[in-house]
Amino acid sequence: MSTMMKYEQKALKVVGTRPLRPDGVDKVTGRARYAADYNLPGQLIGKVLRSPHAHARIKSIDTSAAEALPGVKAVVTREDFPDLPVEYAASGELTINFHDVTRNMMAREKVFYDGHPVAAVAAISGSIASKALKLIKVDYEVLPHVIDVVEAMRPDAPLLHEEQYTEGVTPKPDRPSNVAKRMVFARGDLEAGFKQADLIVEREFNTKPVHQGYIEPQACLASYTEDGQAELWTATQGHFVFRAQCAKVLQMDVSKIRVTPTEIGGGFGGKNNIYNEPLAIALSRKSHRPVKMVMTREEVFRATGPTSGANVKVKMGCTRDGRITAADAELNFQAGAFPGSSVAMASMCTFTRYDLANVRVVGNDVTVNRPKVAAYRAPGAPIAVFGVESVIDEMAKRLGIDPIEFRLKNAAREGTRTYYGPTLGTIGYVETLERAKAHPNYSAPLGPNQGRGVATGFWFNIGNETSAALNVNEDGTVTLVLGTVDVAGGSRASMAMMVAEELGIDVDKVRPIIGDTSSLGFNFITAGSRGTFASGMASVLTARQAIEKLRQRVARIREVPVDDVVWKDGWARPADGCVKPFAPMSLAEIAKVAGKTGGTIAGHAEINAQGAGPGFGTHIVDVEVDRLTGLIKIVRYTVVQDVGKAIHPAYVEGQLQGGTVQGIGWALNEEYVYGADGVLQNPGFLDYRVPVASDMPFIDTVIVEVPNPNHPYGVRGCGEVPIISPMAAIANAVESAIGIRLCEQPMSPPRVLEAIEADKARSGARA
Amino acid sequence: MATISLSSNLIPYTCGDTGFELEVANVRQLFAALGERYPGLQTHLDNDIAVAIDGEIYQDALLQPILSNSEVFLFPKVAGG
Amino acid sequence: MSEMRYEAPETLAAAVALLSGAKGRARVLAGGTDLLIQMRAGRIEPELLVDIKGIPEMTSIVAENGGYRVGAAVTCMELVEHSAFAQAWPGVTDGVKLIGSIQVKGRATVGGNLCNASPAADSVPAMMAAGAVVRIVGPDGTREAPVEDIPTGPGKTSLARNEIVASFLLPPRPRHSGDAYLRFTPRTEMDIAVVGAGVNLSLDDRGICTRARIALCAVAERAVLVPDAAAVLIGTPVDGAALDRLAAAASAACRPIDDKRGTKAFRIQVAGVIARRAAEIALHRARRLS
Amino acid sequence: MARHHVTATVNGDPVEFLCETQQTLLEVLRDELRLTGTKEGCGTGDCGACTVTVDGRLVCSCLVLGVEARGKSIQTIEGMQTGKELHPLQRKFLEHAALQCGICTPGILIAARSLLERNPDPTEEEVRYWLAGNLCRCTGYHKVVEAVLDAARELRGG
Repeated sequence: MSTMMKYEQKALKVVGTRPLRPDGVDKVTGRARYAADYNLPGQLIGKVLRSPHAHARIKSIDTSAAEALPGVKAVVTREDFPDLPVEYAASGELTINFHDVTRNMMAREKVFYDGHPVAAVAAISGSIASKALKLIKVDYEVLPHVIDVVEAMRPDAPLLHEEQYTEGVTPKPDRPSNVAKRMVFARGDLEAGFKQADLIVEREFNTKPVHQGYIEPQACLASYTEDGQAELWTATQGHFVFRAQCAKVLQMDVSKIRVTPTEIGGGFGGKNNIYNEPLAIALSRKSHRPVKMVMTREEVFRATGPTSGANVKVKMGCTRDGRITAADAELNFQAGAFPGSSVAMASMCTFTRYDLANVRVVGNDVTVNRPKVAAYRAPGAPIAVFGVESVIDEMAKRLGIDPIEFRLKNAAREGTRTYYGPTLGTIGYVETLERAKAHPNYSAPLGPNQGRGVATGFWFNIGNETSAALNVNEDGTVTLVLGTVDVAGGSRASMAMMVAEELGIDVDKVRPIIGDTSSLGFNFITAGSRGTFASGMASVLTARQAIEKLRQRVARIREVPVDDVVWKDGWARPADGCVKPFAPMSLAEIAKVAGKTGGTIAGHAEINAQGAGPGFGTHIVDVEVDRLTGLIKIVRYTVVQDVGKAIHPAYVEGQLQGGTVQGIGWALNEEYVYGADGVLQNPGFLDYRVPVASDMPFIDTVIVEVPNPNHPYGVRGCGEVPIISPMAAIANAVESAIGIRLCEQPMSPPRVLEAIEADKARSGARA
Repeated sequence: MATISLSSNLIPYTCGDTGFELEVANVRQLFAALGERYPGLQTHLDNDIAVAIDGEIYQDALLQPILSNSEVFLFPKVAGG
Repeated sequence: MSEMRYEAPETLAAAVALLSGAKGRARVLAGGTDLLIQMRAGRIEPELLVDIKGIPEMTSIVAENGGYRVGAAVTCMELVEHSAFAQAWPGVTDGVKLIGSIQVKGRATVGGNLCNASPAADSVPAMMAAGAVVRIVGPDGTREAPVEDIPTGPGKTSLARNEIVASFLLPPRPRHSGDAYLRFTPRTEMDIAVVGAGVNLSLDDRGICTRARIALCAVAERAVLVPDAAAVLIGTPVDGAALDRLAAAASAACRPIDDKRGTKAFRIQVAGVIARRAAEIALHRARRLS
Repeated sequence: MARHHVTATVNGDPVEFLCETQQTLLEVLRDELRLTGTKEGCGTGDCGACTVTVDGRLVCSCLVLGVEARGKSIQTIEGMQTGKELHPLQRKFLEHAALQCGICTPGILIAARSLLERNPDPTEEEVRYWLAGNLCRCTGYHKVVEAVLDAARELRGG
């Protein structure tokens, strides 16, 4: 059944405080166990042979020499995995198709990108496994490839999937295309809207694929035993989803796979999908030994999901006084080797911050010879928002209207109808704009070559399937077992805090752990900012169920009607005006006698959480531009975001700061660089430039709390929104600084300097 | 009868229909009726469609009640990173 | 699998003997910050590694008739932390400071930075500008060569396979001298120079430039001296006009390539900007240092 | 194959291990000595997750050969606390929520300790530049820098 809960305003003792995270000490002492830290007796090391080509047909694979190498215990290729029909399932980023999943984890007919797995080896040592990879002979028929999304959309472009006809266009096209799917979200009369406009701005934008850049490479350890059972320890954002996918691609019973989520070294959407896991299980099955597989950083960049690069066209019109009359956008997203980019979600995030009568968003999902994209924090939204917030900034500046004022004039509010259907409920967008406007950052003086930019963001946030269990231990302490992986944000702490609040006990009496797939019912991945919202609801329900049992138990022990027993501050107390007053019992006292009065007290919840509250944010950034080198320096940054309720404010600040800096990296220097041969040229942290400490200023945060009416503590979720606005905010700030509108990301020095020179040439020509 | 509206990205699968009125008690009945009327919509109903009932969004909630005066929107499911 | 030998000789003679006697491919292991990466990537599989960090004369910094002799196996951090050297050669210190993170500088050596022959090596233009001379030890004894004669192209040097760069001699300078190294990178740290410029100049008592050496990196197949850029400073007070000519000459000396780190046009243009800024710092130091 | 017999000191304890020439100190620490607190993020010295000290020098253990550790004294995250007492940096990282996923934390802590040993009163900029070799993708560095500055304050008895 689907579960929705109501917000209850009440005095809080624990929620809103800043206790230390339960996983903290292990992490500062080196004791925390990540996937690569697990080992089993007799374990082998597995390694993957990857395609050196961007696009090629596999004519043959000869593994005999590798198999003959002493120390090699198993080799697997496409032959070791069943082909799967088209079948969809929910994953991190909307739906996945098992026909494609099985081909992405191990190439079948063709390799579709540089780094595509073609074989895997398990050997007694890493060096022997590496040697064995060199002995595998793959005969390729190299095919023409296409990397760029606009080129891939051309009818004459090299075709990845001969059987792929563009979905969503009628009538069905008569020839296959790299455009896997086309979608249109429209509302009102666009033409009429543009007619009403006094000012129309139209621009085209391009962004590059960027990687989630988690510091821990994918790693897993699999042990398949002869009774057909498999155990898997892996770094995952969703062990239940990994179990389901492994079961499917290996044709195993779900019950025969037990997945333990290890401590995870960052995910950001990149660890929603299986890569080596099924290979490790297959190698273990074939070698009769446990198999450990750890990706190199190069493999992470070449073969695990970046987010889409994209081409975006935006056209908007508004009246003289700054009222938007029409908004039109086209989003062309790279899906990578297989369909399924985040373009649908991006399409729905494109204009949702505004109350618009006439809107159209066209989204195209385009396959190209790059690794299949994966989710990355607010998948797709930053790309669409970069275009729209840039155009809005230009409209405001051309009309001489303050950019925040302009947004306030058009801001979505409670009751605003979105162009994809539903009406927005209670939201805090206007509040974030007003708090930003009032922030000292917005009025601080700027130095030479400095400029200030503003941009906003929206994310739906989600709920989904969630399981949790709570056990009251014999000493009155509580163990909370969660199915939602704590990918880093500190959700374990937040869950324990909500449970402590409900039970009326100290938070350090509640020990939260993440249960493996055999300890709880199905639980969706940690994605879409659902953790604190959905897992929080489940945790609260387990506590409330336990409280019910505690009241009943005390009623029987004290021989009073259960209605006469109320739960308050960790004690079962007589209700006001109850017939027969009785001595209150603390949780510890009840726990002590629980065994002798009917058994231990526990609570559990298996829900499909509904009622997620949308999140909105407003960013202010000051930049300084070196006109002679094109270098952009982030001078000051302020993030204002409505999170509903900050259960643990320090961890909310951490999400806002971390997400924002990822967005800054996207804006400034991060990008995949491919050669003409379709081979990735920068698969490492030296040339894939994520921000370093000395690149960043402090990131000021302003937490706005407009409670989500559908959560007992008003939680909305906060992880996705912060990455959405930096690209646009920085581009807008650069425009303020040097009067040049940058429409290409990243805004790396060569691109900025080129734009400055082009501008000089233009103004020179004008003069 | 409940008022049913489809987000425009679904129109290719409904022969151009954008909305209609329907007597259904819950989402499961709604999806069944739609699947019957628009076979092309079935995969999407099975996998990637969310509903908004009187302003509240539901994903994977087949048993969610729909009232006779409910306003219902169908649009793509969302997830995230 | 072929076995990789590791030797840690304690004298240069022993090291040279090991290199000469190697059956297969032998490599000198100094800081290893480039070598280990090449080995890991399978780009090279040496039969012998000769770790030279145990050789005293290669790991010491000593004053030598008014100048400094810096062992080739001195780590970047050791050199950066040598306050007297940093006083005398702030520009060389600038360059060495920029070689990777603190962690990398804890291992990387000045000799390694030269012999790895990366066109973008940060310490090399600074050393060239400083007029540093390296002492090379081989089977036939010892020879000296100016730093600019060592790198010949990406990963290539003029050294024989059994020769070792033992040390650098930084000569004494007249009063009113200053040097500086500046590079351009997209990030503040952890980057490879897209363009780098080393400038070393001396002024007379009236502030007129009497000597200048300017070198650039990452703008050609190897770090290069740019005499034309130096010449335009001589006889001038290093004023705006002279600095404009220097910038132009620096840009003109570039023969860069387009690669993942930058475009030709960008490198050519920014080379002038960076050379000019480096010269301004060197000038400031020359006026300050006596 | 013949392996090198190496004796060294790790976190004050004498250790012995066998390693192949190409085995890095990181591999030795993790696979031979089972000290898995030191992490591998890139294997090329670009992320700093494998940061340790060798004879007091901050290094990336992925860029040091195990055989080079012969006779050296190595400090890893496992040796940072004293008995049950966390190092002030470890405590401040907890108090300031300066870690999220934690994979970069051991390296950052070792690097930060080495900074404060050399410079007890660093500026924000000095902290940021010293830690530039330690990538963190979760925190945006804000709380990390705050924690290091606060730990420095406490260590100075401020």
